[in-house]
Amino acid sequence: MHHLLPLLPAIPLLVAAVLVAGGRRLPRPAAESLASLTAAATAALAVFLLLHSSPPLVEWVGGWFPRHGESVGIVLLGDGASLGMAALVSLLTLAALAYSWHYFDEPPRGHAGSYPAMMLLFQGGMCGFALAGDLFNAFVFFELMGVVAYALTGYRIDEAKAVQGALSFALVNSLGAYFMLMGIALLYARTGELAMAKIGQGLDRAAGHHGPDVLVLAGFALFLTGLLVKAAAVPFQFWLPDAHAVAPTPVCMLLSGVMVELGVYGVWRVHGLVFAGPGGVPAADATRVLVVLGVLTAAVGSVMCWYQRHIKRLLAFSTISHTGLFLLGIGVLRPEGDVGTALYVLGHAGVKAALFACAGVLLDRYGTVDEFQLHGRARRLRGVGVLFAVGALALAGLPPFATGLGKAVSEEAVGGPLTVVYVLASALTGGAVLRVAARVFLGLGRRPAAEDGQEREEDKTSGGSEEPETRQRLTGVPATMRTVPAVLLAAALLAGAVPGFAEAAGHAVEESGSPGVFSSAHWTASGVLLDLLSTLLAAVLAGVAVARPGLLSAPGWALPLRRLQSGHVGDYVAWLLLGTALLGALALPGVLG
Amino acid sequence: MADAVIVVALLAVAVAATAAVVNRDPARQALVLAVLGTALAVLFTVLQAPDVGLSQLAVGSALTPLLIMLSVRKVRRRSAHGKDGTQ
Amino acid sequence: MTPRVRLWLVCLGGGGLAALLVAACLRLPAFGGLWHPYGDRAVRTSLARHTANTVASVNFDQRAFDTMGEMTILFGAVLGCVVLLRQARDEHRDPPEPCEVVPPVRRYALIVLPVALVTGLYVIAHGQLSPGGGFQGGVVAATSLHLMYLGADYAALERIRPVEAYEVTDALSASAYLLLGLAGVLTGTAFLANTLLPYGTFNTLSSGGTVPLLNAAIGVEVACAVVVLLARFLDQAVEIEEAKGEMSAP
Amino acid sequence: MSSVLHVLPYLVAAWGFLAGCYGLATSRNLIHAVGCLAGCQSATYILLLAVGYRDGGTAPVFSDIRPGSRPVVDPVVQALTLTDIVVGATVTALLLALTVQIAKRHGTVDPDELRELRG
Repeated sequence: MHHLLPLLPAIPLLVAAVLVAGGRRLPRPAAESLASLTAAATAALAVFLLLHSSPPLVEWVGGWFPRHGESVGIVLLGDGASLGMAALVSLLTLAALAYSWHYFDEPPRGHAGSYPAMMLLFQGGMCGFALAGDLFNAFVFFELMGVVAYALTGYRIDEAKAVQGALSFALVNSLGAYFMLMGIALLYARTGELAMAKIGQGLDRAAGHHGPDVLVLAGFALFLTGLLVKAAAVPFQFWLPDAHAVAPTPVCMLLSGVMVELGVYGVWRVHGLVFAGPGGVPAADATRVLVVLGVLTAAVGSVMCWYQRHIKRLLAFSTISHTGLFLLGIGVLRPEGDVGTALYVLGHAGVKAALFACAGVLLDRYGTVDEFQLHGRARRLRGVGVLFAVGALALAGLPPFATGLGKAVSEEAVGGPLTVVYVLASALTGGAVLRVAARVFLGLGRRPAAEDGQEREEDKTSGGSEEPETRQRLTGVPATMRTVPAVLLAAALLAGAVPGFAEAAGHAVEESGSPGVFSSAHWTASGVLLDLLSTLLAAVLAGVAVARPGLLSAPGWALPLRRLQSGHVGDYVAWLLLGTALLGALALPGVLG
Repeated sequence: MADAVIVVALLAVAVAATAAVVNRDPARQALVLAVLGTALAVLFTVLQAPDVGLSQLAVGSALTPLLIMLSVRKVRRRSAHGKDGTQ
Repeated sequence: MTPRVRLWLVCLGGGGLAALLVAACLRLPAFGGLWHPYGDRAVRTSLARHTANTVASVNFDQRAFDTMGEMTILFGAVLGCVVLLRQARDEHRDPPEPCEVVPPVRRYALIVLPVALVTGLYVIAHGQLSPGGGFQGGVVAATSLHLMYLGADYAALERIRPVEAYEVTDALSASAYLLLGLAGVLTGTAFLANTLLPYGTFNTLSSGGTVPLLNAAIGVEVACAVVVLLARFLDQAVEIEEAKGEMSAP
Repeated sequence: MSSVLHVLPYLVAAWGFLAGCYGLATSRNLIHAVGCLAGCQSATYILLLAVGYRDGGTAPVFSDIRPGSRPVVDPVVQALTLTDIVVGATVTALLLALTVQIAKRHGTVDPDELRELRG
C-alpha cells in the first residue's frame, strides 16, 4: 500500500510530460480530458490511501528502508493530514480543469497541451510537498509548485498587470525558498540528517539539558520565512494580492484554495516534526510567533479586503485574512486547533474557489471585475448571483458550512479574546463579499462615485480595463462555469453538515498532529451562536456599506496601510527581511531563557 | 597550503558577489556574474566537489550570464525604438 | 514608499538577519569537521551498489526522488518559458539581419565556446564514474551549441536546431525517468528502486544498476531543455518584433 | 589563522546572502534584481558545501582511489548543491522571461516606474 505514495506526485508529472510530447498532435478537448482524467485518478488514489492511512503510511522511496534506525533515502509521510491535503489538491485541480474547459483564448500555437500540462505539474508539485517527510525534498517540491505557479500567473502575457504580478510573486517566493534552503543547511550542519523526524531527534540530542541555542533559532526563522512567504503571512503577504488579482481565474482557484494553505500546512508539519521537541523551539515561543503573526495577518487582510473594489483582489485579501486565522489555529499547539484548522481549510478551499469561479464569470461577461463599474449590471446572472451570495455567507461562517464548523472548533481551541479575531475577520471578509454581491447582482444602493473623497486614484487598483480571459464573449455562460462553483459550494456544505465527516477528519488529523487527547469535532451551541453572530455582522456591515456608503468609507488611518501595498518589488523584499528579523526576535526569549 | 587556497578562493567569491550587487548596469553585472561563477567553480573544486564545480562552471559562468545578456539585448532593443513603450 | 524609507527598512531587517546569521555561523560545527553521519552512510551504500561516483549514487539512487523533482522543475520552467515567451497577438516575426554584436559579448563567446564544447564532450563521455554526469554534460553541450550564434550567425544556428524536436525529446526523456521509477512499483518493489538491473562490476560503464539509465535520461532532458530555453530567449532577442509597421533597421 | 578559517566560509556565505538581498531590495532594474537573486543563491551553495567539507578529505569519487584509503568529503551536500544549481538556473530563466514581457508591456524595467498594482 505504502508503495503507492510516490505515485501521487509521479502520475500527474508523467501525464504532463506526455501531454507536452504529444500536445502538438492532440486536439484540445482530448488534451483537456486526459488532464481531467488524470486529476480525477490521482484524487481517487489519494482518497483510497486516505481511507487506509490508519496507522499512518510511511514510504522510503527507492526501497531504502532504515536499517538499525538509519536510512540514506527519502521518506514520504502518508498520514491523515498529508493525504488529506493531497486529496484536496487533486480535487481542486479537477475543479479548475473542468472550469477552464471553455476558457482562454487560443492556446499558444502548437502547444494545445501546455496549459493542462502546467496545471498537472502544479498538482504534482503540491502533492509532493504535502507528502514530503524530508526537508530537502520538501524544498524541491516547494520550488516545483512555485516555478509552475509563476508561469501560470503570467500566462496572459498580453496583460501588463499579469506579468508584473507574476514577477513580484516569483521574486519574493524564490527569495523565500532560498531562506528556507539556508535554514536546511544550518539544520543539516547541526544534526547531519535531512529527514524531518531525524532532525528533530538530532536537535534534542544536541541540545541536551541546555535547551535550544541560536543556531536552532536561526534555522527556525529561516525555514519558516520560506513557508510563511508561501502562506502570505504579514509581513510576507504583499505578493499575494498582486498575483491573485491578475492570474487566470482557474489558477486563482488553486492558488487561493490550496497553495497558500500548503504554506500553513508546512509550518504545522515542520514544527511538529522538527521543532516541537526539547531541543527545538519551546512551545511558548512557537505559540508567540504564530499567534502574533496570525493576528496581524488576519487584521491586515480583513481591513484591506474591505477597502478593495477590484473583486479578485478583494478575494485575495480575504485569503490573507483567513490564512491568519489558520496560523492562529495551529499556533495554540493543541489538537482541537489542528482539527479546527483542517476543517476550516477544507471549507475555505471550496468556498474561495467557488467565489473566484463566480468572479471569473463576471470577468467573462463584462470584461471587468470592478465593483463600481459593475454596479447593477449583473442582474441577469441570477444563478451566479445566488452562488456568490451564498459563498459570501459561507465565508462569514454560516452554519452548517465546513467553514463555520472549522471556525467554531478553532474558536473553542484558542479560547478567550482571540475568539474576537475569528468573528471580526470572518465578518469583515464575508461582509465585503456580500457587499459586492448586493451591488453587482442586485444593484442595491446608489452607484458609487468613481472618486471617493480623499482617496487618490493612484492609491488603489481598480478592476477596470481587464481583458476578458475567454475566447470571445461566450453567448451564454457555459454550463461548466456555472456547475463548478455550485459543486464546490455544495462540497463545502456537505463537509460541514454530513454527520461523521468532521469526526473522521478530526481523527485523521489528530493521529498525525500535536499530542493530546481530543474528544471529537462537532457542532456546539456556542459555536453555532458565534457563527451566526459573524454572519449577522457580515450582513449588517454589507447592508450599511450599501445603504450609507459614507459611514464605512476608508478612514484616514487605513490609507497608509493601503499605501504599503505599493506594487514595488524592492519594498516587498525589504518587508521580507524585516519579517525574518521579526520571527527571530519573537522566538528569541526561548533561546535566551 | 590547502587552507590558504581555500581562503583566497573564499575572498575572491566574496569580492565577486559584492561586485555583482554593486554593478547596477545589467550587462556589466552579467560579466561580473560570469566571474563570480568561475570563482565559485574554483572554490568548489578546492572544496573537493568537482561535480558541483563543473556544473557551476556550466551554469554560473555560461548559461546564466548568457540568458541575462539576451534579456538585456531584448530590453535595450525595444527601448531603442522609443515611443511604443506604453500600451 | 520612498527609497529612503525602504533603505531604512532594509537596514533594520537586514541588520536583524545579519545578527541571526552570524550568531548561527559561530555556533556551527567548525569548518572541516570530521562528523558527517549521512555522508558516511551514503559512501558505504554507494560502494555496496558498485557506483564509483558517490555523488551520482546519491543523485540517481539514494535520493533519486529529489532528482525527479529537480528534473520536473527544469521541465516546468522550460514549459513556462515557452508559454511566456510565445509570440503575442500584437507581435510578428522579422527575419533577423546580420547585426553587430557588442564587442565584449563576442569576445566572451569566442573565449568560452571552445572551452565549453571540449568540457561538455569530456563530461558526457565519462558518465557516472568520474566527476560529472548527465546534468553537467547536458548543460555544457547545449550552451556551447548556442555560442555558435554569437561567434557565427543566427541562420547557421537555426539549421542545427529544430526547436520542436528538442521540445518533444525533452518531454520524452522526462517521461522516461518517471517510467523507470514506475517500473519499480510495477515489479513489486518501490518507486525508483534500483533493483531492476544487476549492479555490474565496480568502476565500469555498466555498473550501478539503473544509475546509468537515469543519468542518461537526465542528460538528454537537460540538454534539450537548455536548447529550448536558449532558443526562446534568442527568438525574443533576435526575431520577434512588436507593433507592426514601425520597425526600421536599427 | 585556523580559528578564523573555522567560520570564514560560513561568514562568506552569510555575506553573499545579505549582499544579494540588499541588491534585490534597492535595485533600479529588474534584470539587475534577477542577477542579485542569482548571487543570493550562490551563497546557499557555499554554505552547503562548507558544511560538508572535511579536513584532509578528498572528492567522493572512487574511480581513481581505493575505497577506504582516504577520507572523503560529504557527498550528500554535493548532491543537494547540484540540485540547487539546476533549480537556480531555471528560476533565473523564468524570471528573465517575465522581465522581458514586463519590458514589452510597461516599456520599462525600473520597478520605481511600475505603478499599476497598488492598494
